[in-house]
Amino acid sequence: MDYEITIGGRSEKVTLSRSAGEPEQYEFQGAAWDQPLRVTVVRREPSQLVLSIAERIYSVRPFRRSPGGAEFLVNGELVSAALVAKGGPKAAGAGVASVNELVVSHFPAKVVRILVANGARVKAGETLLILESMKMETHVDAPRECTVLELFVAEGEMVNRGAKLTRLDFG
Amino acid sequence: MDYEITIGGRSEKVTLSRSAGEPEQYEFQGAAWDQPLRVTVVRREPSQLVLSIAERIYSVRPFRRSPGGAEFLVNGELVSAALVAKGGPKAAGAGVASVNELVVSHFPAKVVRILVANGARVKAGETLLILESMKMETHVDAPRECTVLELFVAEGEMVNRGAKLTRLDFG
Amino acid sequence: MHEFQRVLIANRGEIALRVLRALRTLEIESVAIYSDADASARPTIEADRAFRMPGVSPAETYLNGAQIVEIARRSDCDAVHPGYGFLSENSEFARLCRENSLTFIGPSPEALATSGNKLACKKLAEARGIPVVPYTPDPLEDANEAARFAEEIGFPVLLKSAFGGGGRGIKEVSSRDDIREAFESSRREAESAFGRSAVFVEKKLVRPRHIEVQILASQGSAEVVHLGERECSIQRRFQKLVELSPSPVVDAETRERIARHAITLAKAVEYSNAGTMEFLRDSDTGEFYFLEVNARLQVEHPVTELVNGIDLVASQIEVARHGKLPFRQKDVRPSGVAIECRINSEDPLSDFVPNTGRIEYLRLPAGPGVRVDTALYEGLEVTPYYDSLLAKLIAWGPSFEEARRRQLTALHEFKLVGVTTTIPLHREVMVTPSFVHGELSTSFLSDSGVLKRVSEEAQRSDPDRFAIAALILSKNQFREPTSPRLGVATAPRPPSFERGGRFIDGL
Amino acid sequence: MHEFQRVLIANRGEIALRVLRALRTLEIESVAIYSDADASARPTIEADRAFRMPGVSPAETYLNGAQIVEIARRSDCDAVHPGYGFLSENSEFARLCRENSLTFIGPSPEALATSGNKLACKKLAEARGIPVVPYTPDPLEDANEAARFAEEIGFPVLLKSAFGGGGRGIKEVSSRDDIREAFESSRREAESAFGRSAVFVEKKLVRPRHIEVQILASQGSAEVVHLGERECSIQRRFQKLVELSPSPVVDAETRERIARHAITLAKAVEYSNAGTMEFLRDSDTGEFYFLEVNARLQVEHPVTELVNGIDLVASQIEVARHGKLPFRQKDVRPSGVAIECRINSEDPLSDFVPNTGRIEYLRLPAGPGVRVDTALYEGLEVTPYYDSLLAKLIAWGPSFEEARRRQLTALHEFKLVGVTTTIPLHREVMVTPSFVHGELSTSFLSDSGVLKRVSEEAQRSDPDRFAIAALILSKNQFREPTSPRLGVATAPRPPSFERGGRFIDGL
Repeated sequence: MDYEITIGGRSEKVTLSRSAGEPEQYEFQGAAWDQPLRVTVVRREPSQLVLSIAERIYSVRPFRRSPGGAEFLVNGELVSAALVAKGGPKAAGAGVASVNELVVSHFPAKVVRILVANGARVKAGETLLILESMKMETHVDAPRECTVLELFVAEGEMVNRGAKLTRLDFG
Repeated sequence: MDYEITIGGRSEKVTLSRSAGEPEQYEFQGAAWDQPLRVTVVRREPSQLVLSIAERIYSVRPFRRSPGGAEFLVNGELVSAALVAKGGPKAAGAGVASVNELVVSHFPAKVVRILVANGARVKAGETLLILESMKMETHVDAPRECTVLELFVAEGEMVNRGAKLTRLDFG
Repeated sequence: MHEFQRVLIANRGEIALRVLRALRTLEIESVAIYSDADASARPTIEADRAFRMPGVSPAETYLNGAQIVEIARRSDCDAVHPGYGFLSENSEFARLCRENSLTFIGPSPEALATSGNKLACKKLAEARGIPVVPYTPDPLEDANEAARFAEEIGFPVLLKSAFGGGGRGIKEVSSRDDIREAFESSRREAESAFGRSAVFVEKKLVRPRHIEVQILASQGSAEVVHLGERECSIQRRFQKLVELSPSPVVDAETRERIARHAITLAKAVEYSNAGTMEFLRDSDTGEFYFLEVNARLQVEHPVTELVNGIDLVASQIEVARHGKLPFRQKDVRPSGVAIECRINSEDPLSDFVPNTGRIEYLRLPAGPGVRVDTALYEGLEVTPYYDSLLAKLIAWGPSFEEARRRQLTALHEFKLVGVTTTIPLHREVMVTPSFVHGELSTSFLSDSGVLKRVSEEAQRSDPDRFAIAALILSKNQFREPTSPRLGVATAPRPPSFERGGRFIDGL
Repeated sequence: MHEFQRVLIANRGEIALRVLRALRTLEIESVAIYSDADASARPTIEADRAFRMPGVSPAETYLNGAQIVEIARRSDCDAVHPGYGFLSENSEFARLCRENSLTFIGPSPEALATSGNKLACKKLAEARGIPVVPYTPDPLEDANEAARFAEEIGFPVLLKSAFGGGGRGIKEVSSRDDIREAFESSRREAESAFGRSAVFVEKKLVRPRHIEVQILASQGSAEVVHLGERECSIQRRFQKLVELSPSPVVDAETRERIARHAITLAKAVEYSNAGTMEFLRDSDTGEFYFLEVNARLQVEHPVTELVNGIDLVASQIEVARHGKLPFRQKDVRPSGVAIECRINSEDPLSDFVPNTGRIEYLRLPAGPGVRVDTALYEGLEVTPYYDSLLAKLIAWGPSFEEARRRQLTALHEFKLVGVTTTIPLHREVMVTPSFVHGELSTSFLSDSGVLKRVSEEAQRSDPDRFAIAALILSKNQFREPTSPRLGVATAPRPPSFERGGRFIDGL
């Protein structure tokens, strides 16, 4: 197995090898599956690849690069894939827990309440702050017991997607 | 009137002048219309301009350049516009008849029959050749009395869009 | 009784997608076939499996019955749905399916052979007292024979292919001078479209209405139900452009009468599955004349579906697998009116000449009662190899007037850039007074002056458009990629607007 | 009796487009309003005229009644359609319209004031012998009072805003410990959403079904008809996710009974125009309890439209301009079943937290019986300022099973890239055995384990996807524009594939 590929949190060891001749074809094998698959490039355009795999036809469109991999559309569905280099370290974005964790907002929102102070020790499930977006409140809770190291926002503040809210210490 | 603009075969003399201040606004006047119009740029994005004209809102999207002008989408409808430069010659593509006329295929087709020979004198409405596309025959007729100067195709031949079929002399 | 686990769709475009959706709702697997022109078409991508048919011509691909049957066998299909056109009315293909233990979703090979012979059907109808338009009872040997018969019944006449449909091979002839060229052209088109060049002459009625009855028959015509009529009078090149159901001139008594004719004919040919009996209505007498049998699903089947709340394609599959009808005549309860407009890649202002190109921008309409059957998508290349139908826009309403207004609203919402279409024509048809009053005939396009209004509308001098053009052109806001690098390495970059820069001076 | 020449649409998004379509089919001109976030929205572009409301917050824009009335007057509108949400149930706004000679397309200000007061409506219902769930008859002063009542009737209870709807301000409380925080949170949400913080306590039924009756009333309730019921039991955060009509548990006799209750209540509040009476059905006893009046068009109105073949928005406009109903009870002939799925920009796997982004790819489903109500387009920025509804997908079929299969087929066809949506959830709901058998309750999401299956599906290890990923990643076929020049001068260039080039070695 030559590569390790991660899609949607699952990693699989796979091999891909070019077959001789035309049309452009590859043989794909994965440790998780018994049978090899033949991948044929049916058509190659700048904005899409048309592939055939066991008589299923796929329109693959590029979308954007992502950490350690790429995102692309397969028949209109988004697939995020990352490559784990042979023997190398795990790619970024694989969700490895750290001791210090930065909590960011996943959406633009208004901070309606802050329920903890800097330095506070909080229990698992305790609400740290409350955001409002699209007319609904969302509670940001502590995933495990931790200490609030820093608060980056104030009550009433509007935050963008990706804005830092607080830093927690799980140590 | 500063410019002459052609859309869909109609030409109009018009003036456009920038008004002072923000938001970006223009005053438009045309010889054909009594009232001037105020054109406001509501939003400017690379892929679209949002304009307001007398409380009608237009999404304008670029499409491609055309001879002497450009094609763009106005609320999803294609508009082909050309600019006739002040005092200059009429822009190309305005459909001026010439003495020698090249007849081209407007669509990919198969030439199923050729009914005239080189040098033949034909009457208005006489069929020159017959094309087949999308399972239908299309007759290519002489628009006026003319002489067949040249035939570029043979029976049974497949032609692409824009392919030269014949050249006629109306002199 | 056969259970279908997997069905091959022997067609392309919107009808392949329509059949695919029916199979999905019946939880049956789908197998698509695709020509090289259709490798990234929607049915190809969306089917459970798809097989290549090398080449682009119909003969190499969607008319290649032997290869289609081979694919169906190889992929363990139980049945084949032929859609419309291509092999749908081909009795040899239906026979080949049967010989290979594949259920052909349509009539039997025998019923197809009879139905496809227009002259034989006319004789069957006559024998049962159903009026038919005067015609030559045998295929014509040469143009002289055609001329002789035409003079006997009086011009104008129609030259028609004895086999096949879809308007191909039909030529109108109004005088003896034109009959030779028309005869040859008709034979050529018939040969090219159906592989059979037999041609006959039929009297042309003046301004008739085209009205057809949808039927559904069980195996061997044991039970035959009708689903009311469709009026398809608005045509160009003898092909339908606008279809509606019910017809504004058909009352309950007339419907009963022509439906009875249709059912009689179906039983006469031992018809099974979905089919259509076409009639012409004489504008002077109101008399209905039987024209021909369309032994397949029709392009315009959605208007019948919307009025009856019945899925005709699913019903076809049910009949094919169980032999029986999925409903009875008393279960058919029509309600309201549906209108279909065919959106073709044709230029209504240039005699409906077809055109090809890339779909650069597409926005499909929607709303209550609105349905769009299409396989279009942005980026699709419309090729010259197959027919010019891009989409079918169907609107239902409780009344004709409500259906008409919804259709008009939807036509204004429908945006398609890249090929010239019939959309502007349909917008004008919907507001033409004779259409609004339901006064239709096969001469509608020429009689109503609608093409002139389409042309005027295209020339309309809208100040807003000139103001927008002035801004775009004078300020040179329009920018194309400066160095378009072609080839596979880069995607085409869309043009864009830029601020500043001068195209001409003065501003 | 007023003829409407021009109507202002006081809303945004899919419902503004829905009203716009109804106006077009009635040949009435439309005036849109737009916030700065909605300058290039579909209703803005498509309306006959559109007026800017500076700002993005609801308070500055779609809730700014004074400015909306000013625009309506300035543009010579005859009437205002409020859609749902925003000002649709605001009696002060309806009064302001009336004072400015504008017809408010909805109930009178007086009927709105009564209908909007949940406690008053419950009392009216009780007085007429219509069962209601136990509740505190007056708004609560503080959390202690709430706790006292909750202990009296027993936990769990719901804290609810006395005014307004849409699930905002509702908190479930299962023990005394949680009641203080819930009380404060409920008041805050109510204040933010409706400007009124009054809160009361209601007994929470165990696994009830949410069933509501659609009514249409003439001016002053002289005539009131019903259009059957909708079941909206599948909810998250007390907001509806899936709605259907008719309900699998409502038989003809029950329908008659709850419709009579609904009509009685409508007459009690002198209701006019379209409205909905909500009920809860106790799962143990089958008893129906009146819950509240929704004095507006509902989000889920399309299911009623598809089952009855009636355009509810056009009917609203007809009632507003003529005072009378456009049809009678005997004209209402329901047929078949319709199911609506709300496609929201929410992540079902993260407690339905809303998310924003740009719609990068969009393909809407279609097919027989399928309707999509949406103002989405590729390139649209989904902003955080308004609610999370992106589209409503509605499927009709002759039976529940056929409607369900069409909905499932359509959900698989629905492609949307750019924000996380509820589409994968709905796909799983449609195949969940309890849904297939019509066994629903407001606890459906937690009881059925559907979220777990959505999560498993997202993790599914499909070899084809890994094979595709291997090809794309290992061969570095994926290319982004090498020098993305940002700003207004260039359009973003889409990424593309390239042949050759190596991402890692070994191939």
